[in-house]
Amino acid sequence: MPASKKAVVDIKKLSLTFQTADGPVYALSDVDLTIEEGDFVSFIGPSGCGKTTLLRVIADLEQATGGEISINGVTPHEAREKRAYGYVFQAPALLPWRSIERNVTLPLEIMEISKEERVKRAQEALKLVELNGFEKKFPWQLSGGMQQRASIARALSFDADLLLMDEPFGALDEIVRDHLNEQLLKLWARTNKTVAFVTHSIPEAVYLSSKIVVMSPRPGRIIDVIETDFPKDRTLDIRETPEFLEIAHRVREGLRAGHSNDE
Amino acid sequence: MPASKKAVVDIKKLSLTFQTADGPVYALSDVDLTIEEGDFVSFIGPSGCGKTTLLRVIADLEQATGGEISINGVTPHEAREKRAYGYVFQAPALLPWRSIERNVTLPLEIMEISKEERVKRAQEALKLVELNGFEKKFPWQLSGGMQQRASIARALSFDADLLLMDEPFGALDEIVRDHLNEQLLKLWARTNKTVAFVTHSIPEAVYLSSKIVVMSPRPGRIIDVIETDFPKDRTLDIRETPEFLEIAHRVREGLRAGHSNDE
Amino acid sequence: MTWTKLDKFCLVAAIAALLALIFPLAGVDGDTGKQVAFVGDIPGLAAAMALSVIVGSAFTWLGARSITAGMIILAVAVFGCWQALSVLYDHGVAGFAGLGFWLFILSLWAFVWRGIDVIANYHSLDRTKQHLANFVVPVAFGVWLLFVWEVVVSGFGVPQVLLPPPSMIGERFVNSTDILAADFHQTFVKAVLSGYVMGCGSAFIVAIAVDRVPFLKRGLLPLGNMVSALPIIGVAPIMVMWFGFDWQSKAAVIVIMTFFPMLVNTVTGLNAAGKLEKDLMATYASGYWSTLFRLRLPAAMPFVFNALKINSTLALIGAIVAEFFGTPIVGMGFRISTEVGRMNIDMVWAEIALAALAGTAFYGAVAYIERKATSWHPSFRVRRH
Amino acid sequence: ADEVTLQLKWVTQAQFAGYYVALDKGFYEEADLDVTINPGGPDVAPPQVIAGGGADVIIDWMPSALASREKGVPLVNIAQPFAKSGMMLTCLKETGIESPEDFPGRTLGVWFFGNEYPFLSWMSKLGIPTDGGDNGVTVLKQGFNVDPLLQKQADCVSTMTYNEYWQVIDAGLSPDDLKVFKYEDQGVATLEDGLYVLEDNLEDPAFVDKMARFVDASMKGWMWAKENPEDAAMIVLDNDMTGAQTEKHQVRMMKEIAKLLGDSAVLDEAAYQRTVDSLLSGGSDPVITKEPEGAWTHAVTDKM
Amino acid sequence: MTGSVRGPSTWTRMMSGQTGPVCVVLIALLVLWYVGAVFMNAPTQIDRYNRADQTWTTGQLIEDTLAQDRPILPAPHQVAVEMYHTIFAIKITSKRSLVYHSWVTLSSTLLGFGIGTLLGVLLAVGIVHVMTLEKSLMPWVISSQTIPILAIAPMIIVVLGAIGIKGLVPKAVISTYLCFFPVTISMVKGLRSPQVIQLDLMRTYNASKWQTFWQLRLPSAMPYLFASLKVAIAISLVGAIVGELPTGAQAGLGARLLAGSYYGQTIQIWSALLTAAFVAAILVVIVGWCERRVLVRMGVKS
Ligand SMILES: Nc1ncnc2c1ncn2[C@@H]1O[C@H](COP(=O)(O)OP(=O)(O)OP(=O)(O)O)[C@@H](O)[C@H]1O
Ligand SMILES: Nc1ncnc2c1ncn2[C@@H]1O[C@H](COP(=O)(O)OP(=O)(O)OP(=O)(O)O)[C@@H](O)[C@H]1O
Ligand SMILES: Cc1ncc(C[n+]2csc(CCO)c2C)c(N)n1
Ligand SMILES: [Mg+2]
Ligand SMILES: [Mg+2]
Repeated sequence: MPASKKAVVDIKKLSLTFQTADGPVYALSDVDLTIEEGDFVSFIGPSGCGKTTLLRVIADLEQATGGEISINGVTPHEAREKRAYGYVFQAPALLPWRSIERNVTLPLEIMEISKEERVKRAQEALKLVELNGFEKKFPWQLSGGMQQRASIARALSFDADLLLMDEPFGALDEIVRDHLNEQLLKLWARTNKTVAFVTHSIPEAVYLSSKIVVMSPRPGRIIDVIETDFPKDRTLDIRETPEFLEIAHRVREGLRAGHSNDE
Repeated sequence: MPASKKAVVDIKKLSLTFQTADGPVYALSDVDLTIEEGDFVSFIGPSGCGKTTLLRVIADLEQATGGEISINGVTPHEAREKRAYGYVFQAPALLPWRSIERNVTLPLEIMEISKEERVKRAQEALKLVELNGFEKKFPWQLSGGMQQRASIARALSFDADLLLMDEPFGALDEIVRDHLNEQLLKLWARTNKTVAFVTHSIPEAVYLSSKIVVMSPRPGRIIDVIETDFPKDRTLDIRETPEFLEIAHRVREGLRAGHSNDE
Repeated sequence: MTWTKLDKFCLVAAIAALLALIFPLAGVDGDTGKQVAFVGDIPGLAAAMALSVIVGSAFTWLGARSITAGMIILAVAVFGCWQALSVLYDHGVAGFAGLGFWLFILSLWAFVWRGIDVIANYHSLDRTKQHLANFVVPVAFGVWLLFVWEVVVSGFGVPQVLLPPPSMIGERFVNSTDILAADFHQTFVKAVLSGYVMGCGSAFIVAIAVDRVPFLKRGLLPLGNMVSALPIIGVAPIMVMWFGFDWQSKAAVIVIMTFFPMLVNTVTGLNAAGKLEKDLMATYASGYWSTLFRLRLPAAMPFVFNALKINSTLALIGAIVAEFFGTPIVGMGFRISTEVGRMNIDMVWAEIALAALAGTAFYGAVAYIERKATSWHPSFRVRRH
Repeated sequence: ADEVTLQLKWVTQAQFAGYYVALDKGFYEEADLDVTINPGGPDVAPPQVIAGGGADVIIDWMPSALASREKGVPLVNIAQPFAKSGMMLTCLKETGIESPEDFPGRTLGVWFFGNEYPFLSWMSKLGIPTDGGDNGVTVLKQGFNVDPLLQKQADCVSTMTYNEYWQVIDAGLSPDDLKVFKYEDQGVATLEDGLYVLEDNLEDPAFVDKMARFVDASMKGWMWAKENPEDAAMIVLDNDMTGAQTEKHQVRMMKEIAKLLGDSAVLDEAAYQRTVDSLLSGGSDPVITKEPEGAWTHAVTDKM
Repeated sequence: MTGSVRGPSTWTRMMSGQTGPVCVVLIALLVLWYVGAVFMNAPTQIDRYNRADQTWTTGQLIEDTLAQDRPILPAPHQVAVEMYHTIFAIKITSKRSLVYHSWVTLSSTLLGFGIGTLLGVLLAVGIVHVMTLEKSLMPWVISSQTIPILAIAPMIIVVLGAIGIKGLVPKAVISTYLCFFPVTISMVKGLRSPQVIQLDLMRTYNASKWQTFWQLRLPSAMPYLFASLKVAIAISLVGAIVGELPTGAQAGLGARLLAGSYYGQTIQIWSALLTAAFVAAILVVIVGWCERRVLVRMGVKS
C-alpha cells in the first residue's frame, strides 16, 4: 500500500454494544479498518453481523462505544456537519409526499442550492439510474426496484466524495443490477470517489471492489480483507476470469469459516 | 413429458388486469402453464412483471380476469379451502404480538392440531431454518433475514403438498441462502412436494428447479420454459458443470430479450 | 468562554435575584400609607436572594449539566420558594407584592426550569433511578405550578370568591374527606364505572356486528361521527328527564358519550390488520371467528385502547356535567354547582382536584393495562431520536 | 352620564321588568345614568360577579346575600323593591300531601345554588331532617323546570308564584290537582330580589348619590310596569336575546310580580329581622352563624 | 332505458356507496324515533285523558302523543316544523332565528378553534423538540383534560369578566381549552411519525432542526393533524355552547338549549340540538374537504 494515499476512513479498535432491555447486544467488536481515497470497499457478511451498524457509525448515525474513528481526519460528527458523504439506505426511504424529482432534490434544497442547479443535477442523477421520465411520479406509483433506484439517484445528486451504500441493489433483478453495477463503476472510475458498499452477493462484491471486507457473525469482526487489482474500468467479462473466481472462492471460504465459527 | 404424471396446477390462457384509478394495469396476459406433481418450478423475470400476481392467482388471493386455472382438478378457491398449499410471502408477514414459535404454530392452531403436535412440528421447522433458540423472541427482536426464515418455517410446518414461495431467500446472505437451498432441495427430494418458486437469482433458479419459467415485463407473459434434468439429489457442485452454465446462459438471454422488448 | 456557552437560565436567575434585592419588595398599604415590608427586615428572604445570586452566577459559568448541579439548583429554588411564601404570609406582603418580589419569583422560575431540565435529560441504565427521575420531573413541575398559583393569588390579593389559593383548597380537601368520599362514591363508583363499562362494552359488541355487515358500516359510521359531535349539554337534561335523578341518568349520558368513540375506533381497528396478514389467514382457509380472534382483534387492540383512554376522561366529565341538571344531593357535580352558589369556592376546587386526581388515575390505569397488553406495538419500543 | 352595571339573578324575564322598563322608557337617562343590565343564568352567582368587579349593583335574595357576606363578600342591601316572597312548594294532590306533617318520607325538589336556604330553614323549623332517612325528606336538586313533578319523580317541587307554577298549569294540570305551600303563609318567608352593593363603595358619597338615582329610576320603572303589565312584558321580550320567552307567559308573570312589589324601595327593618331570625334558627347547620352587622343601609333610599 | 342493463343497477350502486346506507339507517332511526315518541309520551297523555275523564282509542292516543305541546320526546315532524319556522320562515337577524343563534355560537367556535389549534400545534412542537417539556408538561396536558372544565366554565366567565374580558372571548377560551388537547396529542404523535430511517436520512444531510421540521416532520404529521382537527372543531362547538350556558339570556345555541330546558320546551331543545349537530357536521365536512385538498397536493394515493 503506498503510504502517500490519504485515509478517508480510519477505524481503530472500534466496538459497539447496544443496550437493550434483554441485556447488551454486541454488534461490533475490535474493528480495525482503513479506507483510502479512491477505494471501493465492499462489506460482506452474514445477516445481522453488523455491516449496517458499521456504516452507520461512519455516518455518525450511531455512536461507537469503544475505539477510535476519524473521517478525513475529523470526527464523524464533524464530517457529517460538513456533509462529507452520501448515504443510500437499505430501504428506499423516499418521502411519500414528494414527487421523485423533488425527492432527489431534497438534499440540494437543504444545502440551499439554487433552483435551476437542483433541477439540472436531479435530471443527471435520474438519467444515470434510468428513471428519466418518472420525475413527476410519486413514490407509490413506482415498483420497489424503481424506488431503490430513485434513492440511489438522491445520494448521487449532491456529489459527495464519500458514498456509503447499504445493499443498494438488493431489490433489483439481475439485469438491472448488472446495469447499475456498470454505471456505478463508471462513475467511480470517472470521479475518484470513495465508496463503502454493503452487499450479500459475492460476485457483485468481487466485481465492484478494490477491497473486500469479510465480516463474521455477531459480534461483528473483520475476518478477512481481500484486495483486488482489476483495473478501474473493468467490464462484466472479468467475471469469467480465473482470478475473479479465485477471489470469489476466497470470499466464500471466509464467509463459511465465519458461519461455522458461529455454531 | 410422460402423460401419466398428475397436473397439480393447470393454467390456460390466463390473464389478469387490475382496474386502477389511472386506467387498467395489464399484469398477466395469455399465460399457459402446467405444473405437474413433484415439479420444482422457478419463476424468473424483471421486477414488476407479474410473478407475484401469478402466484397469488394460484393461491386464490387474486381473481383472474380471463382464462382458466385449476389446482388438483378443482378451482383455486376450493383448493384453498382444502388447505392445499403453503405460501411464503415476499415479506415475512409475522404477527407482531406472537412470539416466533407461536407465529409458526399459527396455521396448525387454525387447523386445530393438538398442542404437543404443534410444538413438535414448530421445533422441527425452526430447526430446519436454523432458528432454534429464538422460539420465545418476538418478530421485532430479529433481523430481517431471520424474520424471513421464520416465515418459511411457518409455511413448512403444516406439510402441504404444494409450496408457493415468493422470493423467500431474497433477504438472506449467500451462505444461509445456499444452506436453505440445500435444505429445500432435500425436503423436495424426500417428500415429492410440488414447489412454485419466485426468484431474482439465475443460479438459484437453475440450481433448484426442474423447470424454469422466464417471464417478460408487463403485461407478464411466459417467454421461455426451460426444463432441467439434474437429479433430485443434486449438490452445490453442479453449479460448475457446463450444463448448468449453459442453462443459466439461456435464462439470462431470455431475460435480456424481455428487457430489450421493454425499452 | 463565549457568550453562547453561558447558561442562560442561571444567568437570568442571578440577574433577577440581584435586581430583586434592589427593587421594593412590596407596595404601600392603602389604609395606613406605610410601606409594607423591606427586604432588609427579613433576613431569611435576603439570604435566599443572595444565595440565588451566588448560585446563579456560579452555574452561569460552570454550566449546569450534571445531576448534582440540578439537585443543588432545585434545593436553592425550594429554599427560595419557602422564603417567598413566608414573606407573603408572615410579613403581610400578601396583596401588596411589589416589583422586587416578582423579580425574585422570576429568578426562582429560571432556577426551577433549569433544575427540571437537567433531571429530564438524565439517562440511566439503572431502571429504578430512571423511573424515579421520570417521576420527579412532572411532579416538580406540578408543584411549581401550584406555587405560582399560590403566589400570584396571594401576591395580587385576588378575592377568594374568584380564585382561592391552593393552600386553602388543600386545607378544605383534607377537612372534608367524608363529603368528598361520599361524592366520589356517588359519581365515580356508581355512575362513571357503570356507564363506562356499559358504553364501551356495548360499543365494542356493536362494532363487531357492524363490521360483519358492511351495509351498517357504511350507514352507521358517518352518523356515528355526527352524533359524537353532539353537545352533551343538550343530551344531559333529556337523560335526566328519561332516567330520573339518580346515577342511572348520569350513566346514560356516559354511555352516549363513550359509545361512538369506541365504536369508531374499534371498527377502524378491525380494519387495521394488513392486507398481507389477511392474505396469510386466507391461505390457511381460516374461518371468520378464527381470523377475528387470531388476527383482527389483536391488531385492533391499539385502537381499542385509544378509545378506552379517551373515554376514561370523557366519562368523568360527562357524569359531573349531567349532575348539573338534577341529582340527589350528593355527588361531585352537585357539590361543585351548589358550592359556587354558596361562595364556598375552596370546596369547589377541592372537588375539581378530586376529579382531576380520579380522572388521571383512571387514565393512568388504562394506560398501564395498555402497556401490558400491547407491549408488542412499535410505539412502546425504545425511541432513539 | 354615570355608568352603572346591574347583574340580574336570573335570565331576562318579567321578574326584572322594572329595570328593563326604566331602561327602555329613558328613566335612567333622565337620572343621568348609563345603565347596563347583565342577565344571569343557572350558574351565575351575582355575589361572585360583584366581588370580581363585574357589576356595581346586583339583585340577590337576602339569604344568599347574607351567607355570602359571611363568606367575605361584604354585601349591603341598599333597597328592597320586593316586599313579599314568591316562593312556594307545589305538590300533587294525588300524593295525599295535605300539610307539612305529611312531608316525612316524601321526595321534594329544591333549587340549590344559594336558593336552598329558605327551604332548609323551613325544614329545620319543622324539625324534618333532609338527609333522606325514613323520618326525613329525600331532597332532589331540581333542574331548570318542573318536569320532576309532571313525571312523578318528586312529590313536590319548588315553584315561584310568577313562573314555574304556571308551567305546571300549562302542562295540563289544573289548580285543583295541586296543593301549594307558600313560604309567606308558612311564616318562613325571606326577602327576595333586593339590590346589593359592596360595603366599601358606600363610603363614597358620589356612589351613594348615583345609587340613589338608580334606585329611584328603577322604582319608577317598577311603578310603570305595574300599571302597564302588557307593555312591560313586551319590553322584556324585546330585551330577551334568546327569543325563547312568550308573550302570554311574560304578561302573566308581570301580573304576579306586581303582587309581590312593595310600595317603596325602602327596606322594612321588621321584614329584615324576620329573615335573619329564620336563617339563624337553622338548627345544627344554620345558614348564617351570627347576627349580621351593617348588612343593610337606608343611606341610599334616604337620599332619594 | 331499454335492453340489458349494463353494469350494476342504480340501486346497487347507491347501496354500495355511502349515501344509500346512511339514508336507510336514517329512515330506520326515524321510525324508531316515532315509536319511541309514542311510548314515552303515552303515560302523560293517558294521565291527561284520565284527568279530563275522557275515553280514548289507541289511534287517538298515538295521534295525540305525536302532537303534544311539551312532549317528553317530541316527534320528528314537530322538531322539523319548529326548525323550519326558526330557520327558514323568519328573518335571520331576528332573535328567534336559529341562523342568528348559530352564527353567534359559530363565531366563538371558530375563534376558539383557531386559537386552540395554534396552541395545540405549538405545544406539540415544543414537546417533540424539548425533552424537558415532554417530561414535565405532557402528564399535565393529560391531567388538564380530567378537570371538568364544563363545571368551571361559569367561573371562567366571571373571572374573565372581572378583568374586563367579555363577549366572544370568554366563550372562545372555553373552546380553546377543550380543543387544544386532541390537537396536541395527535400532533405529538404525528410529528414523531417519521420513520427512524427518514430521520437518519435528514441527519446524513446535516439538516437543521427547522429543516427537518418543515421537510419531514410537518408533512408526515398532516394526516394526524387533520384527524384531530375534525375532533377539535366538533369539540370546540361544544365548548362554545357550554360557554353560553352561564351567560343565560344572551344569544347562541347554548342559550336556546338552556331557555328551552328552563321552560320545559322540549321541541325547542331538540331543534337547537339538531341544529348544533348539523353545524358540527358541516364544520367536520369542511375540515375533511380541506384535508383532501392538502393530501392531494401532497400526492397521497386517493
Ligand atoms: N438499535 C438496535 N438495538 C439493538 N440491537 C440492534 C440495534 N440495531 C441493530 N442491532 C443488532 O445488531 C446486530 C447488527 O445489526 P446490523 O443491522 O448492523 O446487521 P447487518 O449486518 O446490516 O445485517 P443485514 O445483512 O441483515 O442487514 C444485529 O444482530 C441486530 O439485531
Ligand atoms: N393491486 C394492484 N393494483 C394495481 N396494480 C397492481 C396491483 N398489484 C400489482 N400490480 C401491478 O401489477 C404488476 C405485477 O406486479 P407483481 O407484484 O406481480 O410483480 P412481480 O413480478 O412480483 O415483481 P417483483 O419482482 O418486484 O416482486 C406490477 O406492475 C404492479 O405494479
Ligand atoms: C338552577 C336553578 N336555580 C334556581 C331556579 C329557580 N328560579 C327561577 S326564578 C328564580 C328567582 C331568581 O330571582 C329562581 C331562583 C331554577 N329554575 N333553576
Ligand atoms: Mg443491514
Ligand atoms: Mg413480487
